[in-house]
Amino acid sequence: MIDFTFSDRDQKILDYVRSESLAARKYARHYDENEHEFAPDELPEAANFPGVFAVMRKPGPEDSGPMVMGMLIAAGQTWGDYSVRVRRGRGAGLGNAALGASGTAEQKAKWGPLLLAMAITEPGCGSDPSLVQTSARLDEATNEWVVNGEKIFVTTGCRADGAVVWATLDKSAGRAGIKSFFIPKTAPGFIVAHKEKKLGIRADDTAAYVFKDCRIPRDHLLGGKEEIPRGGDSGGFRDVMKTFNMTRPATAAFGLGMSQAALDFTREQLEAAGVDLAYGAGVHGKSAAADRFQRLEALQEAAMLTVLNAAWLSQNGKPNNLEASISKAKGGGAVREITQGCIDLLGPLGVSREHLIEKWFRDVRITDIYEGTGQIQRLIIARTILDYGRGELK
Amino acid sequence: MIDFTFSDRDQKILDYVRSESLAARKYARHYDENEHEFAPDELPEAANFPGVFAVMRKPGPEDSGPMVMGMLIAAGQTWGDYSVRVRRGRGAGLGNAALGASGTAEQKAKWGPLLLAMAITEPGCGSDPSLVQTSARLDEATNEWVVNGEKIFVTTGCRADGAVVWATLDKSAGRAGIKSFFIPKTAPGFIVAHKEKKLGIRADDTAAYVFKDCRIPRDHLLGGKEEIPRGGDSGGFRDVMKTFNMTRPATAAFGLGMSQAALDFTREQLEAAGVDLAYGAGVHGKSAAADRFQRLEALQEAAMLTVLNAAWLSQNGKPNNLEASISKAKGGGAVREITQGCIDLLGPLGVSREHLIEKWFRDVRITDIYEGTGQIQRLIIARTILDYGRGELK
Amino acid sequence: MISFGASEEQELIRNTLREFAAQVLRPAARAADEASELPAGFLDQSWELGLTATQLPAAVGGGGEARSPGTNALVLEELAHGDAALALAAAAPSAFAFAIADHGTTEQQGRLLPRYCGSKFATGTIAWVEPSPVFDPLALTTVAEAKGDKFVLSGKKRFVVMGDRADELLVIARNASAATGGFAALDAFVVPRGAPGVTIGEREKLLGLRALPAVSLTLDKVEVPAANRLGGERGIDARRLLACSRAASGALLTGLARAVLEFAIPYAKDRHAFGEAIAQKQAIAFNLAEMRIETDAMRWLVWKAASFLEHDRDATREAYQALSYTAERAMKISDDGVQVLGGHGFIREHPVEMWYRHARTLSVLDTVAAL
Amino acid sequence: MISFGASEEQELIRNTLREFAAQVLRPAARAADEASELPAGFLDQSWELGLTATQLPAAVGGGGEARSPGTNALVLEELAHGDAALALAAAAPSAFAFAIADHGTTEQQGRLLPRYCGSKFATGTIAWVEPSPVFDPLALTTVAEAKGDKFVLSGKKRFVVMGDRADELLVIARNASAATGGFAALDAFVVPRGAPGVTIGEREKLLGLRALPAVSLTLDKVEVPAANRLGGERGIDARRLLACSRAASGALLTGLARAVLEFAIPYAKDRHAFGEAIAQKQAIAFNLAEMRIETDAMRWLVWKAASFLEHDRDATREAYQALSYTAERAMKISDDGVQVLGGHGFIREHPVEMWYRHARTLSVLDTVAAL
Repeated sequence: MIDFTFSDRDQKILDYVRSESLAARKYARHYDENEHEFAPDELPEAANFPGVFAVMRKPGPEDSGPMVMGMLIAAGQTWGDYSVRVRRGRGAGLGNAALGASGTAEQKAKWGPLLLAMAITEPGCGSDPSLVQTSARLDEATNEWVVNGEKIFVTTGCRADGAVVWATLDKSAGRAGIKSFFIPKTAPGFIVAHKEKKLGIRADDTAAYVFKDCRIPRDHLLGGKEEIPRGGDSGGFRDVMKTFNMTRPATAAFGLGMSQAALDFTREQLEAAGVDLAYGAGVHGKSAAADRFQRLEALQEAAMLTVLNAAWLSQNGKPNNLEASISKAKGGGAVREITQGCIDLLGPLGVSREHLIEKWFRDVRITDIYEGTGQIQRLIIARTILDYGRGELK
Repeated sequence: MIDFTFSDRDQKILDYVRSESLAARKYARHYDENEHEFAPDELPEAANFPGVFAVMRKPGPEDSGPMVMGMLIAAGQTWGDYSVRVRRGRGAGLGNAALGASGTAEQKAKWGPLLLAMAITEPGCGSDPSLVQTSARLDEATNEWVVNGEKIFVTTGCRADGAVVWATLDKSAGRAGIKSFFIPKTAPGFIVAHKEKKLGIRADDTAAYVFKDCRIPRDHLLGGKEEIPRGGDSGGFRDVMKTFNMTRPATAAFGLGMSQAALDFTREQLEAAGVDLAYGAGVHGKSAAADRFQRLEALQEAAMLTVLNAAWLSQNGKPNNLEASISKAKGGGAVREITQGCIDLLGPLGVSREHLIEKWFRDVRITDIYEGTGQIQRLIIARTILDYGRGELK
Repeated sequence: MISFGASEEQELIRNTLREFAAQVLRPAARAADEASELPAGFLDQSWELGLTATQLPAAVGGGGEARSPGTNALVLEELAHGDAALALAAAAPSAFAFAIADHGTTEQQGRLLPRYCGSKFATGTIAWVEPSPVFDPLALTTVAEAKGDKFVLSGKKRFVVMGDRADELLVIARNASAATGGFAALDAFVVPRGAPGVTIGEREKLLGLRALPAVSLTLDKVEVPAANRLGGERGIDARRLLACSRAASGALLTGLARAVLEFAIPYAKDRHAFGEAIAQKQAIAFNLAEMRIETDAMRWLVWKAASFLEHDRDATREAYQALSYTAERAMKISDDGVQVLGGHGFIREHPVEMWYRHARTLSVLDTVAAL
Repeated sequence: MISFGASEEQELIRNTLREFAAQVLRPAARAADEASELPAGFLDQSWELGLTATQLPAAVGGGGEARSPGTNALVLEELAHGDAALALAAAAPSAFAFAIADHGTTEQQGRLLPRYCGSKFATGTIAWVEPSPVFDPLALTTVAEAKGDKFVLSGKKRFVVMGDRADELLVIARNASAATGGFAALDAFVVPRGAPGVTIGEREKLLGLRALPAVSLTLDKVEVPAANRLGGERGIDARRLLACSRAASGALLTGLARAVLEFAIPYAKDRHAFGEAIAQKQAIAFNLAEMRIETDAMRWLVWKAASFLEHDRDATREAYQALSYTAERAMKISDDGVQVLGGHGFIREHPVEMWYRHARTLSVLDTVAAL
């Protein structure tokens, strides 16, 4: 049955997450201005926050499902800050998602507890996997993979215990040659080159890696399939796509948590200044500020609903590849427009670093870029609705 | 010297054009609702309007130049109505422009006085000339061209004395095979199939032609060059491009005359209802209506200025191919947004046929379609700024 | 609980309506628009769907199914996917009857609703829009003054859908005795079309939705018994009434936008230029992707408002968002649809130019439907 | 007469500035932004261009060239093409001096302007912006009360550009004795930075334009002689002052947008994905075309406002259009610029993320420059 209301458990959870996020928000500016530092795994406030599932009853049939709640919680957390958490969950890296999607049972058991980053992008290739230059060569003598190459934009790359790395067994094979490997930081030849200096999410840990004759045991190939399939994509590539299927709505939710924070701050400021933001009247019953603000709120709502739809589908075991891309494309664009618009309404105060809104404006900008840019998402959407293959729509 | 003010001659001319257009506007609704009729070449009011150049002194150095004034006058005329004129100028067809651009001196002298339509588009081809199916075969015996094919969207096609028609001498030669021919209505096998039924500019005369073994003398090929150049475009194609160089800013001006009419009507209505549309205050000193209206006015201004720039360049013998496309692309998009936005502000009254604004909304929609769609213009602009050829950017 | 899942019964209804839209509305739409007339027999045909009666209380002879704005959102989207003008005509009885069901006293329901449960087509209409360039549904010039056990209504209305044949008009007016303005001042009165002082004006000529009969209306000191004040002493929940209309318009606009998208996709795949299908150009393909993204977003906003209404929650905010968002996007999508077709989008051989007019017309008439 | 033709002299100036921007501003911009400091010696270097003195009257030692907002539009576009933060710093003396030249009495010009014709860098500043989430330049809380032959100023200002080093502040305030509000109520007073009651607050920390020194300012019953009321009895032409600032911001935003476009073009041609340069994808190519279209439109709107100012015509409307349009488009263009670069647009190795911050910052500070 179509329903867009929260059960009181849903509501309690979201309220709890907000209070926790609010506590974390106090530290947001510090770690933005001091980007070389890392926020601690536990803030002093952690003691006051036992964690949401410690305080909540088990979900019942009247409560929203886990994937939908996952998106709402994700947005609730970035509403506090993108990077700083009262208590940082371990094993929350994108690499863990990849491991979950394509590792063997044994590999999952062994490496699951670690914090794993995901290393895909290279200086020379944006979103085109066929350009991956990082190579993995099997050394029959030692039964090891020898990895060479460079990776950039590795999220949580500095703090991670290791990374799931895309490397090709045979450049001539294009996508088909690409496999995912687990490489621990301890592996010889694994060099963390530097932490990237960014527009936003500065507290976040985004690293550049270099692999120089980096050696790992043969069983570190995720899934274990060494052969290169004739034609079509390799397991490695498909698996990562699987991962993206889970992460696209999540990244949109991250961004929308911050744009929601911008909207809440803007409403607060405008209402305090006496601007009437009440709904009901048509355009001729409104001030310019109310009109602009309400359009931004509708956009936020629209984008968040596409995220929840993508989550709800996978929660119900329905295919959601199209909807995952829709939510990512919609969210990525919406957060840009919303944070830009809020600052426009606040004027000079909006661009002062005495408030966090200028930071949210910077932080959300990554949303439409990582995990597949808005352009890539539109390619996926267009190919799906036009029933086109990669060759027909480039 | 950079100057955006009008001399008083400029102003007098524009005022005169407006008064003439206002007289024509009285008939706009009738010919919209009765699309099978044609507005007469002279309205009863013609007697009161001797014509702008009859009443104006010769231009001096302090006055705006002819091409710039031409654009302003064009917009001033469609401000009254797209199709109805107090006195319809003869020889104002697009075909006349083509003749002027590519005809021989003799051809210009002979056919210049006629009203010539321009027949390019075919049912199967939009803006892609290489798909032109209409063929011209030389009958050595009679020294005649034999033309076969169909043309649609022929502006002033019913009233014209003849048309400049694109036909190919050799389909296998692609663009290079395309030539322009003058075909008089009197030619055997020239069939005016029907008048198109359209969204807007219904009073306008847009025809569909059929050529069935249509025979014309050999000297009816514009420019007279019968050979097909090896590689590259044919004269015919280049000549038409020349024509477009003159017509793109003009078509944008036609549209902007109507969007200006929509803005003027909207301002009138809103001010009568007590909405303050004064400039000066920032967003927080405005109502939603004023804010939205002023954005539309700025858009109108911006688009019109790109038109004047394109005209000013050619007036000063400077290349304006890029700027012509910029004005067409900008104008085509602006008039859609402006007329849509005005109706949004007027609400229910805006969609009633008791006012002309709903007609302007329909009429302007052609602007971004004919004379090369907005997409085509963007291709031209992109190729120019990227220094790409047709092969590099498709 | 957040759920995007329509019930099995809703799926059934949606499929029925989808078929009805494809086989009855779509084929008749163009001719109806050119003739500015409803297709003969259309109202009776759509009446047989029982859209209104099903959700009216058993006590008045209805199907007794729960009022479901959610279901109605599905219904309106599908109808508008066929044609928005005909959809509004088919939905007119519900607009009136559901308003009575939601806000009327038991007496009023017993008196007014049975006609809508019968086998013969019947319709009333809601008269809300007024002739002003700055019309706002909360600031009405039509006034109702209490006079003994009567109310006296005076004012002008415009775009009264089906007003040429509706037997009863639900006139929205400002209660002269109301202390404050806004929602609290709004009242609704059931006015028989024949009541002295009621003048049904001429047929409205519109940009789009030409097939839909709509008239202007003048109320000159029209006296109605206090019993005709909807909701009696309590009056109406104006927030809900407005939210129902706005969400309904949102559903119609969503269906209209989806129609454009689903027409543009095969056209763009079939149409060739410069050596390939125009759908293979990123500019066109991304445009279609954008339409797909937005029709989803539009639908979810409408569903959210409907869900709030279904839970008897205040949906003022949600319905406003649904309407303003769907209005803007439907306008853009139909506009882009014309552009995808190019010259063919401008001629009346294809439905796209009509949808462009429908979108602009529908999105400024925000109080003519209800769900 | 409508003319888009810059004079030969203007072309000369434009080329000089273009070179200066490319060789001095652009190379220093990133380091200055990261350090939140102006490059050492930058102000003296830019002073040598003589941007201010040239257009000041010969009577006060200036170059005696006619005040030309048109020329200044060219100048500001080129400077911002180098870097908007440094451009504002370089333009600060003009903002103050031109205001005195446009609105000051002969006595005031003689007293205040000679410093701006010397060989040593000197600057004043305009203090207009106030700390309010609903700041409107026409509705000021800073008040000036006449008291004998003095005026008493009280209020708070924000984002006073170069306020950390300006010797004179031109404080815009509401004249307490003004009958009406709006433009008519605005007055400008020359306040020495040392005047009792003036507190220069701390350095503003901004989203963008970080290299540009800006401070907050408190005026606590600051007494200034009536002689410091700009324009004397007559006061100022507030419409012109505001129009000059808005047009100036528009010129800066145009230069910034052009910088994005000209950076994005070679990048997109050089960067490859899926077998071709990303510039060969229509989605990217059309985006670049859009940027090109809009930078033209932006410039013409600014030029029109400048031309009106040059003819001493009221340019309130034109300047408002120039600012609102350029602000919206510069924001979009810099945003799209980041998108064209993808991940590389998000890191500080490339200037695009800085331009994105500059655009957002500059476009909400609409009264800090002048032309």
